[in-house]
Amino acid sequence: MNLALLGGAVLNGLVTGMLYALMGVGLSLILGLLNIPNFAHGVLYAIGAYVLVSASKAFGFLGGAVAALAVVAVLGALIEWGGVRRLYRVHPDYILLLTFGLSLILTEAIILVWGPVGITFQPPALLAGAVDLGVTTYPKYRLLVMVVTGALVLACYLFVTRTRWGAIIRAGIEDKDMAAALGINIRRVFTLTFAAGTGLAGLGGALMAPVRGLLPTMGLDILPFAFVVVVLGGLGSLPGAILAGLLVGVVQSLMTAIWAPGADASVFALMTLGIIARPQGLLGQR
Amino acid sequence: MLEGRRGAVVRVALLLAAIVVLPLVVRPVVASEIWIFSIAAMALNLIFGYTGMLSFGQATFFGLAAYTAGLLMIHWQAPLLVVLAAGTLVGALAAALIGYVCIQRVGVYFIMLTFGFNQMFYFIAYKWTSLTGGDDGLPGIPRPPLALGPLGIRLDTSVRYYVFVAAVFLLAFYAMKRVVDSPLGVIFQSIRENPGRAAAVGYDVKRYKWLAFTIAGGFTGLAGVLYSMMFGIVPLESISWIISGDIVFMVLIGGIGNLYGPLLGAAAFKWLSETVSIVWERWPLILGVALVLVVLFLRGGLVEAFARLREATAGRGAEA
Amino acid sequence: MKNVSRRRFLATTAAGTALLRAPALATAQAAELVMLGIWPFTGPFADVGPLLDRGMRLAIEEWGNKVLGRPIKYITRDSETKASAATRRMEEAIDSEGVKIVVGPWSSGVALACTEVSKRRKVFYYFSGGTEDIAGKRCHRYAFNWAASPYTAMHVVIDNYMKLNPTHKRWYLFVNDYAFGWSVEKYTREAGQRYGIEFAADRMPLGTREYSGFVSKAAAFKPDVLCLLNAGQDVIVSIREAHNFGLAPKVAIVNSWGIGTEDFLQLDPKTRENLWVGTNAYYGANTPVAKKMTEMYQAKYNAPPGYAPCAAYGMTRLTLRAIEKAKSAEPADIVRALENWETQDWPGRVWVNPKTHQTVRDYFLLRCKKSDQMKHQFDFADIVAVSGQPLMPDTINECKDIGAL
Amino acid sequence: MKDGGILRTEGLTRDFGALRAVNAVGLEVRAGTLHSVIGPNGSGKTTLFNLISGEIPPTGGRVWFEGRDVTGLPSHRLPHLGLARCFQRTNVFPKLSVYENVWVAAFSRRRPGALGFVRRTTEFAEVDAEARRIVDEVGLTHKVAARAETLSHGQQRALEVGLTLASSPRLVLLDEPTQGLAPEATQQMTRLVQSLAGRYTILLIEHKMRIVMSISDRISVMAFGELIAEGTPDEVRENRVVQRAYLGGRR
Repeated sequence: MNLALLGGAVLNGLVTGMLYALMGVGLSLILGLLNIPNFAHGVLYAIGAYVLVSASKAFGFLGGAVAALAVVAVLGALIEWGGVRRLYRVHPDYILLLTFGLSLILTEAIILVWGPVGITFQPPALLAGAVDLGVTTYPKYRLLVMVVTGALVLACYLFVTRTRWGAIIRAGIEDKDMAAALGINIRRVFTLTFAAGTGLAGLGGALMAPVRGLLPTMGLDILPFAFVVVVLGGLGSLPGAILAGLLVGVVQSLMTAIWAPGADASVFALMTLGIIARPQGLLGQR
Repeated sequence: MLEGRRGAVVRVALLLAAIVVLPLVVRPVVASEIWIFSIAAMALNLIFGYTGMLSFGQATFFGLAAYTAGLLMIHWQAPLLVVLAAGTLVGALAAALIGYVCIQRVGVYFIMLTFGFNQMFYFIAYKWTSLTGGDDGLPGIPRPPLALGPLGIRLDTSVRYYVFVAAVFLLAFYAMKRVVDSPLGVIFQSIRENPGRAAAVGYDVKRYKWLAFTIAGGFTGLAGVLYSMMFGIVPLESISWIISGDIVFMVLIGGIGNLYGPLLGAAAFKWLSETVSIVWERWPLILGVALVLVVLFLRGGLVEAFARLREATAGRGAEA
Repeated sequence: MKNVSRRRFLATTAAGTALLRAPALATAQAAELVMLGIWPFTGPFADVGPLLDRGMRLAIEEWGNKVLGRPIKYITRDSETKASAATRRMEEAIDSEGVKIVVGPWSSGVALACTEVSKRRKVFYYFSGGTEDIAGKRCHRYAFNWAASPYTAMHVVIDNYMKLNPTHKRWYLFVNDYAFGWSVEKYTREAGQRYGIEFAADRMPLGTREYSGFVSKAAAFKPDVLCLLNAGQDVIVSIREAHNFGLAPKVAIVNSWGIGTEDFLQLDPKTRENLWVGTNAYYGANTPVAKKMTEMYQAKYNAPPGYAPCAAYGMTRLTLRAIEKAKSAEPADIVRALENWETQDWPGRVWVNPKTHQTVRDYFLLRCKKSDQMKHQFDFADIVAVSGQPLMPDTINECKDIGAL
Repeated sequence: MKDGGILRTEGLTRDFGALRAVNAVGLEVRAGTLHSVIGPNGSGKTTLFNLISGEIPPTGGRVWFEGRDVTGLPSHRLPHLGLARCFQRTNVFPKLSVYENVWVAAFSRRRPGALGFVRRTTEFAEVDAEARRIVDEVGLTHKVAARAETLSHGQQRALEVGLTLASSPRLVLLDEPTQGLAPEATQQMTRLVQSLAGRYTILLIEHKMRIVMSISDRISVMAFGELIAEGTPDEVRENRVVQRAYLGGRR
């Protein structure tokens, strides 16, 4: 395991880790709110990537990424407003199954709109090619993705912990009824939080489109790992999700370098051990 | 549910009628699949419908038993009944081991644990290509004859295999009915309704949850073995969480907490994937829409739909 | 407790499904010959399905949609690149459409499941793919493999590549982890022994999109050649990633079992630099059947055919000619007509080995041209070598007994 | 039973973070008696019940039941030792029928063994008889087949007591059985509790002083998590400390 390989593996781990963290933050917001995993999170990630590919034709890469965030956020708001909202008083399992049904619908919708064939998407010209970091050469676009997702994740963290809106969201997550009793329009907070969580997934998809290419079922590859991140990080804990995201990304990447067959299985072993040893997760309370 | 004698007799008669009619309505291969997945759906219903635990990892036991049966038949030419027993045992054993860990947690964590174990075994099966054939599945699985004493009944045609599967299903259905009609049935329901109170009246809730999970694992394993002999191959998909999702789907569409719900759910799901998929490749979209509608408006599934239908047609107050 | 009796509702279920069930049971007229093309319209090979469909349709149209005076009914099913879906759909087509001839599916793993069905249901089955098992360990009397044997193919690639680059002794392999990958890797290593090539390899699932980790590992090995033994979009992604990480074009890329034209269309000229491709079919082949097929295909789809359409066309054409030779469309008769048959077809001289049902034919090694050397937009590569030698020795072929009809 | 005390606690304590909900309570209940525990809201009565019944583990102190140390035993073990409790907030099986509610509680005390789970529920005649007897005793005969969630509040409180009796206990912990009941239903419930007095030892939490004073053999008074007085109804009525605790003003 020479230095170049180790360097490469860690860098790759950080890129994937940042993506998992971004997905984890979005999922954690929703999970904290509804106390169930959003099974449609993966397909919303995929829709973000496809919207980027279409929108970037007209508005360029940046415009495409913003469009991805917006479209998926609106979609998330519709899902919460149209379906999830009716189930708050019902057993949470039914909200989970609603999102599972939606993931089926949206995956097929992608195939109907964009076709079943995988699309490869080139990063914008000025970001193509690799840069020599001394230890190893590394694609410029991936470095950008790492930095951008890092900034996004930090922004989310600060928003939730430092701003008034963030406090309202955390109150809603802590105790819906109490927050409503205090006069917070809890319905609007839920819709916006759900939209923010899904929007982050859409943006994650858009940023990863040039790295991983697009396939209608690309969401299914990422969803299990996003669950691991959220559960390991601790339900509803954003810092936990960020830490767990990076941890899972690097572990998976290092395992790929050391013993590739065991890479994926090891991530789930990590989650299972995590739940048993420390149920509330690395930084969670509940 | 303690019910009157008359209702039970009618239902069993209808079930036997369905077994006879089904292969005339759909292809024998699909009819067999309906009863195979009915067993798996009944098993999940025991955990989810009766005991209140939503498991998203039943494919773990379905797949493990299918692979076990396949390997026994390919490498040691094991006879049919041995394979059925072995698959059921492996399903139950795996469920006992995994179940013991999963029941330590409740709610979201329980769901995630069952999902996590499912993914773990999926990736192990994916990578252990020498044993499971990896992505290509484990092909070349024979259908050993059914040896009843001296006479060995061959099962090579799809109709003969249907009769065999239907027979095994009936035995499994009767066994599940006995479990549900036994004190276990009402104890599991009391745990679903109110685990705290179930403990306060003297039940070790974790032990009974574990028992439900293990029993369900055995039934799911049995279904896995029957599935492995269907097409002569154990596809990797049989241990993927997609199958777990399908089984959850069947139980919900059919109607949870009721012995006949999962059968209706399995029939509806398999019929959709058979007839509609030829007409429209995007048939899973219909599944998604059906699930969303059930979750939002008809949480009792088909069973509730028919009950409402009958009430509407039978006019008000016709029944108690 | 509402004593709900369910007499009516189970009856309504049974009646309801009776109305809507699958198209009528096999009442196809005896005259009509039903041919099934089972192709991947979804899953990792979703982009190849339509191309295969074109190839088969082209051959049937060339025959005026009938053979021995009987109209041909060409139906397709989606294999979803999944063994379970393919077997269920194949069995359904046999039951409800009376299919006797099956061509496809494309993925070697799925083929191993389909060949089981064809054996059990005794239907004629033609497959084209990289796994050696169809004409090897899992051979049976009703199944044939159209593509060159991986033994021959890998020898053609390595022998001719080493002739031009004798110093390239360090090869790094990307192997898709399923039946196809295992076969081509086994014979790449076997063919490379003679030249003392040092191999290192990584296995990844078909459909992998994240190649960065593997490219970093390859770079650390300091290889002379990055040898791609993967398939579908994996080929495109790994070639691009090799360029992104600065590994290529300094290091040569050899895609030993490639599909050629369709991949070249997706890669821009810069990423085709120093790219070598071994393939079962290149439209540049100068044999009568190849030229005619390329004209027909280009006229219809204004692009030359790659390996996929040529394979579907070649298999269907050979099957139709075998039916005419046998004067019968019964699977057993087609099998006998094909066995030990030597003839001129796609891509040239073709011989069907009666003992293993392997179609022995030429295999191509191409080298991509630099963009300034290209005479026209589709002039992607030079044919470095075309050969059907060396044949796989019977001693190491695992098809010991082809079995009875 | 050492000195006639069916239940004895010593220094029983429970902290919730900084709050000491129960502070070193030493309680003794004599067999066959109806022993009430009274005290203002938040005085730790229900927490005391939860500590005794194993609902929550104590921070300190010991609990003996029939001379046996049951401190910290999980709640599902106690019914089998003869101690059963009912809850302040109705805690039944909503979707099961009244009959099934009581049946499942009655069945838990039987030692079925492995084979026991093979026979149908309808084949346990003695459990069926026991269940029907209890349903009659708590006055829900006319509602035997109704789902628990369809019962009125009063009927659910009766079912709550029924579930407790179904464990055929020797010591019954009743946590405000008359809570939230209309006067007429309170009358009924009080008569029911009195009818139990002879056959079971009862530890009762009750707010309505008129009922406590009329049916209790002994009364323990709690305030701020501590036992401040104990004695016969008359002794407690005269006790100045109790009056001050009830009439306000800190001790």
